[in-house]
Amino acid sequence: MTQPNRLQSGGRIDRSKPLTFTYNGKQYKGYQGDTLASAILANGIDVVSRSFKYSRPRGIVAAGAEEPNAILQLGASEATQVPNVRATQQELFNGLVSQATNGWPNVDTDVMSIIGKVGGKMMPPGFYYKTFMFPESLWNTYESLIRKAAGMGRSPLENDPDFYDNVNQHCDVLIVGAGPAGLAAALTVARSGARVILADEQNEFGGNLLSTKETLDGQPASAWVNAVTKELRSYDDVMLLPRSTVNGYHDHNFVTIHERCTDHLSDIAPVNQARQRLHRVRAKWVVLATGAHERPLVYSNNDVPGCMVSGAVSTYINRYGVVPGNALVVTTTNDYGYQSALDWHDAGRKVVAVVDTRANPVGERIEAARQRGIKIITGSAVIEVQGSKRVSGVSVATISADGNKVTGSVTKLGADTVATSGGWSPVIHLSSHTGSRPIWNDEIVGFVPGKTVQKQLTAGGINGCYHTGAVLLEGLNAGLEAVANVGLNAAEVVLPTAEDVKEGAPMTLFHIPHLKPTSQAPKQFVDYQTDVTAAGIELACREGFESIEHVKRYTAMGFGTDQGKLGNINGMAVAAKALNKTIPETGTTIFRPNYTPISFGAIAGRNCGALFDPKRYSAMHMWHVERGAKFEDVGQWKRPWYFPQAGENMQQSLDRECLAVRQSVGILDASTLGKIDIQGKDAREFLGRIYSNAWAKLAVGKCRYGLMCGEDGMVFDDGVSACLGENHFLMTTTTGGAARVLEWLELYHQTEWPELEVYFNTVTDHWSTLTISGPNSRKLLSELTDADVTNENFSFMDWKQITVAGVPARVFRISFTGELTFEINVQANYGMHVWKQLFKAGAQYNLTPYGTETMHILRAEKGFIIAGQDTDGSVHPFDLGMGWCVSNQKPFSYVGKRGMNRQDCIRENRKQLVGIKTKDPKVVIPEGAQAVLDPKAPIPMPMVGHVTSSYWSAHLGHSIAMGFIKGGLTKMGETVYYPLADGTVIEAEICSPIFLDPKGERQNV
Amino acid sequence: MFHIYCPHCAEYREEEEFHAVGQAHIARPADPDACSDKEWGEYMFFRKNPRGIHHELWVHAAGCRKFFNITRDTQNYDIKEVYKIGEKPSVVAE
Amino acid sequence: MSDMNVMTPAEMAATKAAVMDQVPGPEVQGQSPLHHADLASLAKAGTVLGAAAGGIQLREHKLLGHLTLRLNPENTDQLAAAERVLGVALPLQPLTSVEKGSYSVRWMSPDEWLILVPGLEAFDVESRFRDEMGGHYSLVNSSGGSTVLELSGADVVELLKRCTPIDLHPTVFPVGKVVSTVFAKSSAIIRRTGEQRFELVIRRSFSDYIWLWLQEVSREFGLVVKA
Amino acid sequence: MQRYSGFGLLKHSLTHHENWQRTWRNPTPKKEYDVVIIGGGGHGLATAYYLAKEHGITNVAVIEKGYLGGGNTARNTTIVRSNYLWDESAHLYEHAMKLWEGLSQDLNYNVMFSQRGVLNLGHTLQDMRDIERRVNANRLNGIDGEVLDPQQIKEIVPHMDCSDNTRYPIMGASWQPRGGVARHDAVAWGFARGADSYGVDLIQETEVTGLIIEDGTIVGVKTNRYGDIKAGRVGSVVAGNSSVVAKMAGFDLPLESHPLQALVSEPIKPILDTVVMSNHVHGYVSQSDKGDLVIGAGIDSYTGYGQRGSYPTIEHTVQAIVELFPIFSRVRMNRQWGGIVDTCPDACPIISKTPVKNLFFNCGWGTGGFKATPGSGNVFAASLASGEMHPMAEPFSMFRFHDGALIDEHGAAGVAH
Repeated sequence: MTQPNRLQSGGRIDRSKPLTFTYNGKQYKGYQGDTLASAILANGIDVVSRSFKYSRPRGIVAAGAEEPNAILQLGASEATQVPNVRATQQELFNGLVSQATNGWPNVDTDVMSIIGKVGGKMMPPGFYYKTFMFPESLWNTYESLIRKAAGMGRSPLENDPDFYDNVNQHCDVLIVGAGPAGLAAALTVARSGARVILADEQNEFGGNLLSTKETLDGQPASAWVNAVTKELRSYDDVMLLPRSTVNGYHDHNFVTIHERCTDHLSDIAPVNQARQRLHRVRAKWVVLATGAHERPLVYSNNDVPGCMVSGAVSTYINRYGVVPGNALVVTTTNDYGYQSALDWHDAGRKVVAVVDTRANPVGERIEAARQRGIKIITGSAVIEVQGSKRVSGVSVATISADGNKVTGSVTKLGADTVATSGGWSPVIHLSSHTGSRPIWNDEIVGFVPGKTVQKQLTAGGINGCYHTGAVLLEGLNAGLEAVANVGLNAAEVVLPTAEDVKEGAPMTLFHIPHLKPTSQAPKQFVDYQTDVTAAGIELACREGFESIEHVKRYTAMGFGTDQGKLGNINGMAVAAKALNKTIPETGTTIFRPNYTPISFGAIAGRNCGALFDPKRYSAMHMWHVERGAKFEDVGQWKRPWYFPQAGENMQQSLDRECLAVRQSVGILDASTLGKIDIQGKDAREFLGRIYSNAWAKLAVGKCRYGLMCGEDGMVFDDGVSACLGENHFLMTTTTGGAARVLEWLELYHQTEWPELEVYFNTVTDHWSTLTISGPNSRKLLSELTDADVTNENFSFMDWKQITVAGVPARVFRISFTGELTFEINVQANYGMHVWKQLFKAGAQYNLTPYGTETMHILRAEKGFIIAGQDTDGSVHPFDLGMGWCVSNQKPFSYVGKRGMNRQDCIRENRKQLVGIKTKDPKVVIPEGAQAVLDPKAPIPMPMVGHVTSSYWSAHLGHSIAMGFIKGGLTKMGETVYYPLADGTVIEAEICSPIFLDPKGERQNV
Repeated sequence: MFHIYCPHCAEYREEEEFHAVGQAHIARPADPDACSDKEWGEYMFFRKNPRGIHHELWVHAAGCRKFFNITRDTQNYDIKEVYKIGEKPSVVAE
Repeated sequence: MSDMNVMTPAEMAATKAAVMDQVPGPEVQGQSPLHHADLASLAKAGTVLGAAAGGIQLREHKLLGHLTLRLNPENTDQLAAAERVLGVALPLQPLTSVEKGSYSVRWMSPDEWLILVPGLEAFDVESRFRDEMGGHYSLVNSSGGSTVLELSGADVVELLKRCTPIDLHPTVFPVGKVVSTVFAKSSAIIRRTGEQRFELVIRRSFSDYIWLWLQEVSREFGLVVKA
Repeated sequence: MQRYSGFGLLKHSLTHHENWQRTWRNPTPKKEYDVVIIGGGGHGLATAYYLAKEHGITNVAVIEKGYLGGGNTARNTTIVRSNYLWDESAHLYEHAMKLWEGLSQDLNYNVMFSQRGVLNLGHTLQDMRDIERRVNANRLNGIDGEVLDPQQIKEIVPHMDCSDNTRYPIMGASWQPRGGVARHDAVAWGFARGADSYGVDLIQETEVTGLIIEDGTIVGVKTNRYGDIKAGRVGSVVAGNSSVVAKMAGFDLPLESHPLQALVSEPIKPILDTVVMSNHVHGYVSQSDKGDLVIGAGIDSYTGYGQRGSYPTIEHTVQAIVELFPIFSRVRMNRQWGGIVDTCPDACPIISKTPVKNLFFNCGWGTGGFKATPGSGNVFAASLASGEMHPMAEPFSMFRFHDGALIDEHGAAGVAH
């Protein structure tokens, strides 16, 4: 199949490398070096989308990031679908599959367009808010229709086969944009020896120089581009990033760059290659050389396929060897607009006319057009376009000198392409990401970057500087400034001589008048992608939406995937005119990251799936895995939850594990508990200040349980601390609380009590903790140690340094199950050895591994709390019935003391932790059940507390629970009710939370 | 993302290594038990929260684990200075 | 047979800080945190994970003695005592390290140093500190809590740039520099030991995660495990 | 007030929409008002609307330093739900929910309140305990709610990864069918239009630069454009800027203003019908009528008034979304932005009298203000009208931070602190 719009020669495409691609199910040809857009245009395809509100046919308007219409679905398989790809930025590759996204049954014949035509008048901005309200019940139906109509492309339904890369970069100078300004800056900075990153969204460096026939030093500009690029590549400290969009400019010169590594190669990345890379760059200085986007003029039917911005027409001709039509009309307010006519003419196709809004334009390009015999119509504008799926002609009329009204009769010209230029809008997006407000510049008719605290320089088009010679100089100067700013000496750079094209003054005009008032004229589009028209903006202003932010929100202007790159300034101009204000009075325009959209995958990088968050393992983890443990996530730790045996359900496993501990001996991997080594002569004093209970008299060799409260008196962590030496303690914390507690200790030490001589170090990972619990635990321990572990020599709440299974160990005789228990701590490198030895020796005692769930049951039988389960940040020690763990005799007002004595904390009837015994002993109350006194009370039913812990106790043969009850400690024996979601009500009695061995005899043996 | 000079490590590090802890220079009352509920509540909860120059406490959590102070403009996020615990800021709101 | 490891009550009461030889006899084999990954077999097989180029080499230095020393750097007596024990002065400049024979010392914080010694010497070194040094300080054996990975190869800087936000350019991060920083979603102490060689001290419980991470992130370079 | 309807649209289309009236006036303020409301966001405008509608107080000015609804109303992720844990907040948010239902009709302005349901996912055993606790409390408080298992979740959100293969598998969820989303801007505009129709003066682009306080009683405000404006009572409803206004009054608040970020994908065809929230992996997402995936990020740890936050926060959020919905990996993020949220230590708002007589504050909504808009305005209006706090507002006094009667809603606030 031929490419009707392809030139025989010219452009930067490689005609020796033909490529095949698919668009809407049909195969077409293009060349290496094409974008999808240039290939589509080369093949003479006009309609690439349907507008979302009116379903109007739309064609390609631009050639870069600003393109609003050519938003296609890409992907050859379900898993590789990419929605909303801008065809102007997608390089063509062999086998590319693309699809227009809107239009039913297809983009060329769209039934919805009939509704758009008929109903369009009913859909001014804000129409949603004014209708679909009645009847209320139908809103859901309306809404689903609205949703279906919106949305452009679709998400893939299968998982992404590719991976993405995040990489941290540092540099002295980051240069954004490798056009003439960026290259000149980069060369200057690189020669000084600075560390440089040069990033450009395009596949090749050169920026606008790629799209023109300009010369530098009399040679094609590409020669200079190649020479500079080559030199830059030779420096070790220069990183060149083509196909890399600087998408976000964050605080303190942190910049993100989205590099598309393989999107130009294939549908799916080659093996072991990242599809895309997100560079996280910290730059000492940033040079923004981002150029400018040409503004289209706003005239009636300016969205008909064939209407393009002038520079894009030149780009397609000069860069891609594609002339996107046969008969061109240019409508312009400035000299630059003539360039597309010159290029079109030189490509051998017909230029019907250049229509210039200025009465007496003077300039070299105009002269050049005249020399080529191109018809120039001055003081006029294209006020309307004819055609539906392609321009068929234009209406030209003379307009007043201020551009506000049509003054003469209308002439119709036949044409299939309209190139438009309303001047340029500097690409200030990045500079506004960090909160800097752009400033309007009347001279260049555009916003330029405003004041900033970032270390940022600008050069070229972003400053409204558009002549190549001047742009190069700005680049050089920005480079010199950057070099000086990073403290280096500049090396000499000689700039090439650019052609000096003399231009006349442009006219400031955005919105072309029509014979009819704006509200009645055929639609004049401001923002193509969101179907915002000049009439819509005027209507918003008429309805009182006067702030530009209101206008944008009411009309949706700028809310498309192009963030209004083409339309925002025109929209502000239309609003300003409607409000009789200037553009700067109307407001400014704020851009947010991203400059262009980037895939979620690229942001997430490798932090997906198994690597989404670390899984922390103890030294015995592999044993648990091999034993078939089910795991529970506790913080980042994977803890054995329970160890099912063949044929067991969870409850059966738990019953077995519980009974083993109560009857013989069980073992728990308690290594995940936080452990903090505390040394210094004030360690004891420090503990006394941070825990609610007393520590002054704890002897070496002893352990004690402590509660940790915030300054508000509320419990946030607990654990046992052991006195290892007079100046040496080992604190344990909850598994999830370890890091927080360590930071808490350091906070108080460093900011409040630096005079206390104490140091804290984490040893959580250093020790494996193997807890053997049960009446046979001493026998088991004795099998593996020669030490005297009798009750006389090694009593409850003692710790000893002994050897276990040949490994030096610290053993703590503490108990969380209420049984005789030894917590064996060994250096973690030997944890697995001791664990296995315990099992060898423990077979005769039916040593049973148990997990967190059994641990929870066993401690609940004893009424021990779990911080985080039985506390929620709103309970103090007395609420927990743990007044015994509070010492108000301490001389220092410990953390939490004052807080728990506030008015609300000492009132009667606070919720207090109690035991709950169901009337039917077989019934286990669900954790989280709410307690009421009168289950028949009307909704909202007064609640008096809730269940925090609840289990079936195999040992006791009935259910047990703990929970909060208002004033519960004074309500022993009273009845409460737990109404459940399924309508049942569980009746229960308030009791002591200690269901087993209230005197603690079992752990003391 | 902030780039923060750690006064102990003596170089700039990425914000990811730090935690913001809140307003700086809130001394724990010397005698908490002598505080009224109101005074204690204000110590715990009431904050300047200024729009502009703010002195705040940070910790170099993934680095040297030291707490230190930052004076920062809360509008443009410009860091005016960093200084160690016990030192006084030289940049203050007018 | 009496247990030599047991202290008498009197001994315990007199203890200021508990010091303990935590390493068992040679009959007990220790397991490094990456024991389950069986790096030795991978090294033996010469497997290249990811791209064939194999631009990254990984080696584990396991079961070393890790000691964390805390003291006030203005206490010259203590600095002198440390130098007597280690044979080299503690590095006082932030982010620097020193080596002396099989000992290496890393600045962690103005009052904190990480000392690595051969695994069997940890107790000796700790004991010598306890003998030599007076005043307020802390010394903690954390040998079981960490392991050491050595990463080297042509692409090692590129690899680390994917793991940590630290600037690794040789002008900023010369040989000998050491930082404690974030490493993926964990943390690491990173020291440059050569132009293309780095040492990571990583925490035991995160080591499997870091091992998985390193495999994943070196896919574009290729990872070779060395014995 | 011109009534809006489909018929009206048709009629106006015949005259090319040239005859639509202003949605609200642009008045020059009077010298004195019965009530001045500082802050023309959703809450302030709702306050004005209900003052006029329910209390007949129409001599009211709303003074807004920017444009109406331009603060957090314009920047949130539009989620509406009432499944809060504690009675005090549950009643307040449910009061709001009841007002949401029927709000479009009440205002004659379609706020596009879409009751598509809200899922709060649980990924750990403790998450599930908290979910059970909250749902049970909700039901007994008359708020709809259910606990779902992964299979039931899968039926509602077929494209979410509900398998066991994820780092933090989904163990269950709470489900509030009446929850959903609303069109945020329309809420501000609808209340503004309603208030204006009763004669409330909406004064935009006007900053309150000081408070006029005599003998401990507020008597007016100073403005940058219109000088002093007298007021019988003043209500401050300025969200992230509350501490700034409090400073003018000479007191501190238990608040910190933090950046809270959000982001949207490019618009895609409908794929997610409900609101999905996960505290544990730190992400929440819904799909707007325009097709954007609207994603809420976490709160930044530092204070900030810059309407932007930290990039790692965005990264974590996006990771969470890809974790929950791996198929979105190739979908693209369009835009991110930030709001300034005023957070209270207990994650509950302040609706309160202050140390200054006749000066009332409504603030501290943190990450959860949008969903409360009508309820907040309603109870605040009642309080301003009578001079005594509405019973539903009573527990939210700023003085609870003195006596300790906090209402700790961290678990339900949607963002883990």
